[in-house]
Amino acid sequence: MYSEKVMDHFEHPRNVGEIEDASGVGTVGNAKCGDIMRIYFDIDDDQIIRDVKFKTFGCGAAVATSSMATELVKGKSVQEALEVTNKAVMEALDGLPPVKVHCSLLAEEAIHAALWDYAEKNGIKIEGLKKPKSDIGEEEVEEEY
Amino acid sequence: MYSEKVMDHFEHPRNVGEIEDASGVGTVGNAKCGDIMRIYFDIDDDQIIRDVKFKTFGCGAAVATSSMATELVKGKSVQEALEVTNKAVMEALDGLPPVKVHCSLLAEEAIHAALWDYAEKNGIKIEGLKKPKSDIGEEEVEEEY
Amino acid sequence: MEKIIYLDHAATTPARPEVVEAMMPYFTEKFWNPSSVYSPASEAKKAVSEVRERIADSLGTQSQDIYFTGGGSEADNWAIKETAEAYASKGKHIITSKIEHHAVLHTCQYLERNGYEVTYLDVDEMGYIKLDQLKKAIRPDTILITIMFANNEIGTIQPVKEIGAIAKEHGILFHTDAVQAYGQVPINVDEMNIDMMSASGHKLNGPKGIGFMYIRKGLKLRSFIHGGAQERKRRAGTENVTGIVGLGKAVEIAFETMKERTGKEQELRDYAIKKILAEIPYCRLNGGREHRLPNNINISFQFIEGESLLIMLDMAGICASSGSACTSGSLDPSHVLLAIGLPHEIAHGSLRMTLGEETTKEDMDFVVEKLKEIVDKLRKMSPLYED
Amino acid sequence: MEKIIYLDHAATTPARPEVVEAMMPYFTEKFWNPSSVYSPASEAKKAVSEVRERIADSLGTQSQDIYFTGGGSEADNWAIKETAEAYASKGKHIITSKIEHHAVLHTCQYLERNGYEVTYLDVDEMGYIKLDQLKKAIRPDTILITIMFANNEIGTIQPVKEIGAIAKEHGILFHTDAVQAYGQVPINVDEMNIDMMSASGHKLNGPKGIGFMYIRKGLKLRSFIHGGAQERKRRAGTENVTGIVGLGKAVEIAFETMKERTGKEQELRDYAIKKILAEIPYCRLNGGREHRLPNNINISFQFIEGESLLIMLDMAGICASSGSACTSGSLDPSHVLLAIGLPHEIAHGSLRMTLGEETTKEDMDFVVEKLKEIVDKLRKMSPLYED
Ligand SMILES: Cc1ncc(COP(=O)(O)O)c(C=O)c1O
Ligand SMILES: Cc1ncc(COP(=O)(O)O)c(C=O)c1O
Ligand code: FES
Ligand code: FES
Repeated sequence: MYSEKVMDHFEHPRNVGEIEDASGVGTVGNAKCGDIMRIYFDIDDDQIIRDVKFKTFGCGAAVATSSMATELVKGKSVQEALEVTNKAVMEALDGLPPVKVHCSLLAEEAIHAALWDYAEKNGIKIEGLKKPKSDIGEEEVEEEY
Repeated sequence: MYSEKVMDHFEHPRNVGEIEDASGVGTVGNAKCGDIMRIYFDIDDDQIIRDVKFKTFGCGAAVATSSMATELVKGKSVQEALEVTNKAVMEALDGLPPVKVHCSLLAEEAIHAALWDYAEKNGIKIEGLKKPKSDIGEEEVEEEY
Repeated sequence: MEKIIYLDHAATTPARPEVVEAMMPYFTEKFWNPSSVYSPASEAKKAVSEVRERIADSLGTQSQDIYFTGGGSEADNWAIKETAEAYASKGKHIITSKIEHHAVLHTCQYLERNGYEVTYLDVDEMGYIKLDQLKKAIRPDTILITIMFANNEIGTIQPVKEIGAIAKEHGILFHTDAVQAYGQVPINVDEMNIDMMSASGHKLNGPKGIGFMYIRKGLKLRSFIHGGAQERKRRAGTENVTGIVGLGKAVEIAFETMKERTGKEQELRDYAIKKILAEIPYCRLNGGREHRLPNNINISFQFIEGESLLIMLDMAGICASSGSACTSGSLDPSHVLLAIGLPHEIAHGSLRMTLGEETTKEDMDFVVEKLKEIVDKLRKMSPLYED
Repeated sequence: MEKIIYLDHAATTPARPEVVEAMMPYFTEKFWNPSSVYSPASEAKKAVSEVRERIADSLGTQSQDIYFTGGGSEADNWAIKETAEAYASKGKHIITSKIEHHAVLHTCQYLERNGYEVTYLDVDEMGYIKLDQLKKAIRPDTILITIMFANNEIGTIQPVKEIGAIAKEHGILFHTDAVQAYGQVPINVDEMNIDMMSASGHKLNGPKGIGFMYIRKGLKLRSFIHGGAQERKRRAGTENVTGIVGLGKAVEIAFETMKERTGKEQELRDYAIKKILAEIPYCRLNGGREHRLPNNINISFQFIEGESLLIMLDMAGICASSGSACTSGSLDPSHVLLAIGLPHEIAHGSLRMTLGEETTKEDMDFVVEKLKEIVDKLRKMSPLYED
């Protein structure tokens, strides 16, 4: 069902954990499946993401996308992190089964939520960042019969 | 599907053929399945059935019941022949499958038709014999779903 | 026991040894439910999707349009009842033919009891429907044309491509019961404009209790068997993995061998027909001449009745049928033979012999010899025959 | 590959070797269509009627009330849809429960879209329906009560005899989906006043794609699959003889071994439950205590999610499920776990392990050890868990 990359990130998730006194924390939940993801950022004065951690209550795809997403943003600038879409995460994982596409949105949204938190705390504005919805996952996968 | 007795009478039908200048001939047809049976009697002056022959266009059960029916009436008096019911024929054959019960009626009816013909030709009245229906087989077997 | 000559391949066929062999591991080691999450179950899932792919290939279509069912009858019921339900707002008129299998006819009659109207097209004396009659039968409220690909009793193959074109032109869905045709003649659902097609595993040397339906992408019809999310949520029930795998193997071999196999059968068929008609008086061939299933012989012998004939053939070790096996519970003469215009008593005296790839010329020579004897014996017993 | 511990017998079971062996001759030598007239076919017919007899015996009834189907889902659909149709003139109200299998629930929802009313009974926190609520739900237009014998997820066995008595008292038909119960617990259709009962072969070490429905004599419901005259004209389609023979063997062995087998399973079940609850914090057992399928364990682990749990168990060679396998296409938490009152996130973290006769104490010890590790690892990753 899952690609080898997904399984690898699921079995050995990178960056699990918490960051105390994080620069930004974002928690998002998925209405469709009840899963929850939290991302912590440690961002330095140059707006570079020095460290990132996550905690996820969710399916295999949710864990793997969390792990991959944190890998993809680590060391990047805030602006670059904004470019890490769910599509990018999925590609990096060699794809996800159709019913699991929505899980990758959770990761994208968690990044955005953490960045928003960081921006609010520091009174800065990040170009292109919108206030996160409190809840994602209403996007519909292909309806069958 | 058929008992051994039925198969024996089907494979080696007794009394197949015709009787020229028969004392009585009865032909009956079965509306339900389109089969036809004809019975020929040679009846002597004491109203004893000296010889009997049949021809049948019909299923295995029709052939076997014709054969058995002719055996049962051979040598009997006209009055006794009247007692040879389809039940008696079936019993003598060790039974018939439910869907084939109506075939045995054909034999009973053919006997009655031949006796009626005999009675008419000779201007006599046989106690208990009714004018044969031109067509039998409207009796219904157990209706299923 | 003496040798049995099996000439009833239209009723059912033996599963090929390769088919049984292919199924074996899925009964025991790979018994997994394909819907399960754990990795071993992916073996079962993969096996199922490979078969789906193979069947789709054989029809020139894509695998997601193939849905497994419990057999041909279920597929026929599904196609007709659920099309009726899904398109009721467009209309409640269905066109079919008088010579369909009971799985289609009785389903249509069921719909008639539920407010639908059904036109039963006549067929000509060979069993072909008439295209102009089909066109005339079409109404604004016609939602479905369901015409069988090939008839199970007389082997007549309908002008499916022409029917498909007419259906398409009028924007009407076209279902075909291809239970007898699939694996015997080439079928391309796109070229023939087939929207739905039923098939059954045990008619092509596959296992019993498995079949499939092709449903063109985009059709609105929904589940007939509701429940779990199997078959893209369109047909519930734990997948019959063994049956599917067996079906897949049967399809593989049927298509690989089609040309040679049916060529040989056709030759033998024509040889036997010619011989019977030449050597036995008062008989006629039923069904199509040019467009006929390669393995179907259907002959009426005047003055004799089918069951007696069958029993005597059986005594000689020959398995054949008279009308359709699954209606042998009924005593009425075959509706197909009546529809091609046979009188009752001739219809009763008809014999269907359907050959298989193992049938030999020697078999057919033996059968014709026996037939001659038996027909003669039964005619001597018949009140209809005067010689 | 390392050893696999299969703990998903509620999803499907391997066919027993004896079952496969019994089926073998019917694929090839005895492949006959049971409806055929010729004598060899009587072997197939006889095999089918022997199985019918055996199943009838197992339920304390007569063979003519057993009808073979393509599986449990078909039987459920048949019972509910055709009862609805046959008794519509009496009323259009049906009573079921919130924890039925989707084959029942989705069929009921289908009927709701077609003018029927359905009452979905609540269950208590163990999954039992409440008899007084059932009584209150009965209306003059109630025609059917359909309540499952035992639940596939949480193993709860309903008070079927009491339900049957209530149905009988009110002159309402009672159908029970016994797909999980048949072969596991004794069932007597007369004593329990069951009018219709569904079962499926692959849940009791029989083949997939075969099931049956018991229909009490005299019931008006007709065919769901229309066509040929098979199954006393109530279920069309060439009989799946191999499937039927396999089912028969499975039933034979299931009933012969029932007492010993389920006794052993029950012991192991209780051992494992006790151990898990003792050694892993924050978890609870779901489902009935006293009336529970002998092989069912269903436990919720707080703070973790089911799929992740399953994948990690899979990596350790353990096959289990979270919710029902056939709904794994769905992401919603199990409707059964929600109905017994679990909040969403707890329902998500539930694990079903269903034992088989081959399951050993060593297996379960290994599983509990692995579970401890995995639950711990996942909790460490969970934003809901603070230690
Ligand atoms: C309680 C219950 N009912 C019905 C079914 C459906 O049975 P099948 O998959 O054989 O159609 C199942 C199993 O999936 C079940 O557990
Ligand atoms: C033309 C046709 N349609 C449908 C069927 C029904 O198929 P099954 O017996 O597999 O349900 C048959 C065979 O019996 C058939 O010959
Ligand atoms: S199913 Fe919920 S995040 Fe994947
Ligand atoms: S079926 Fe016609 S007489 Fe037997």
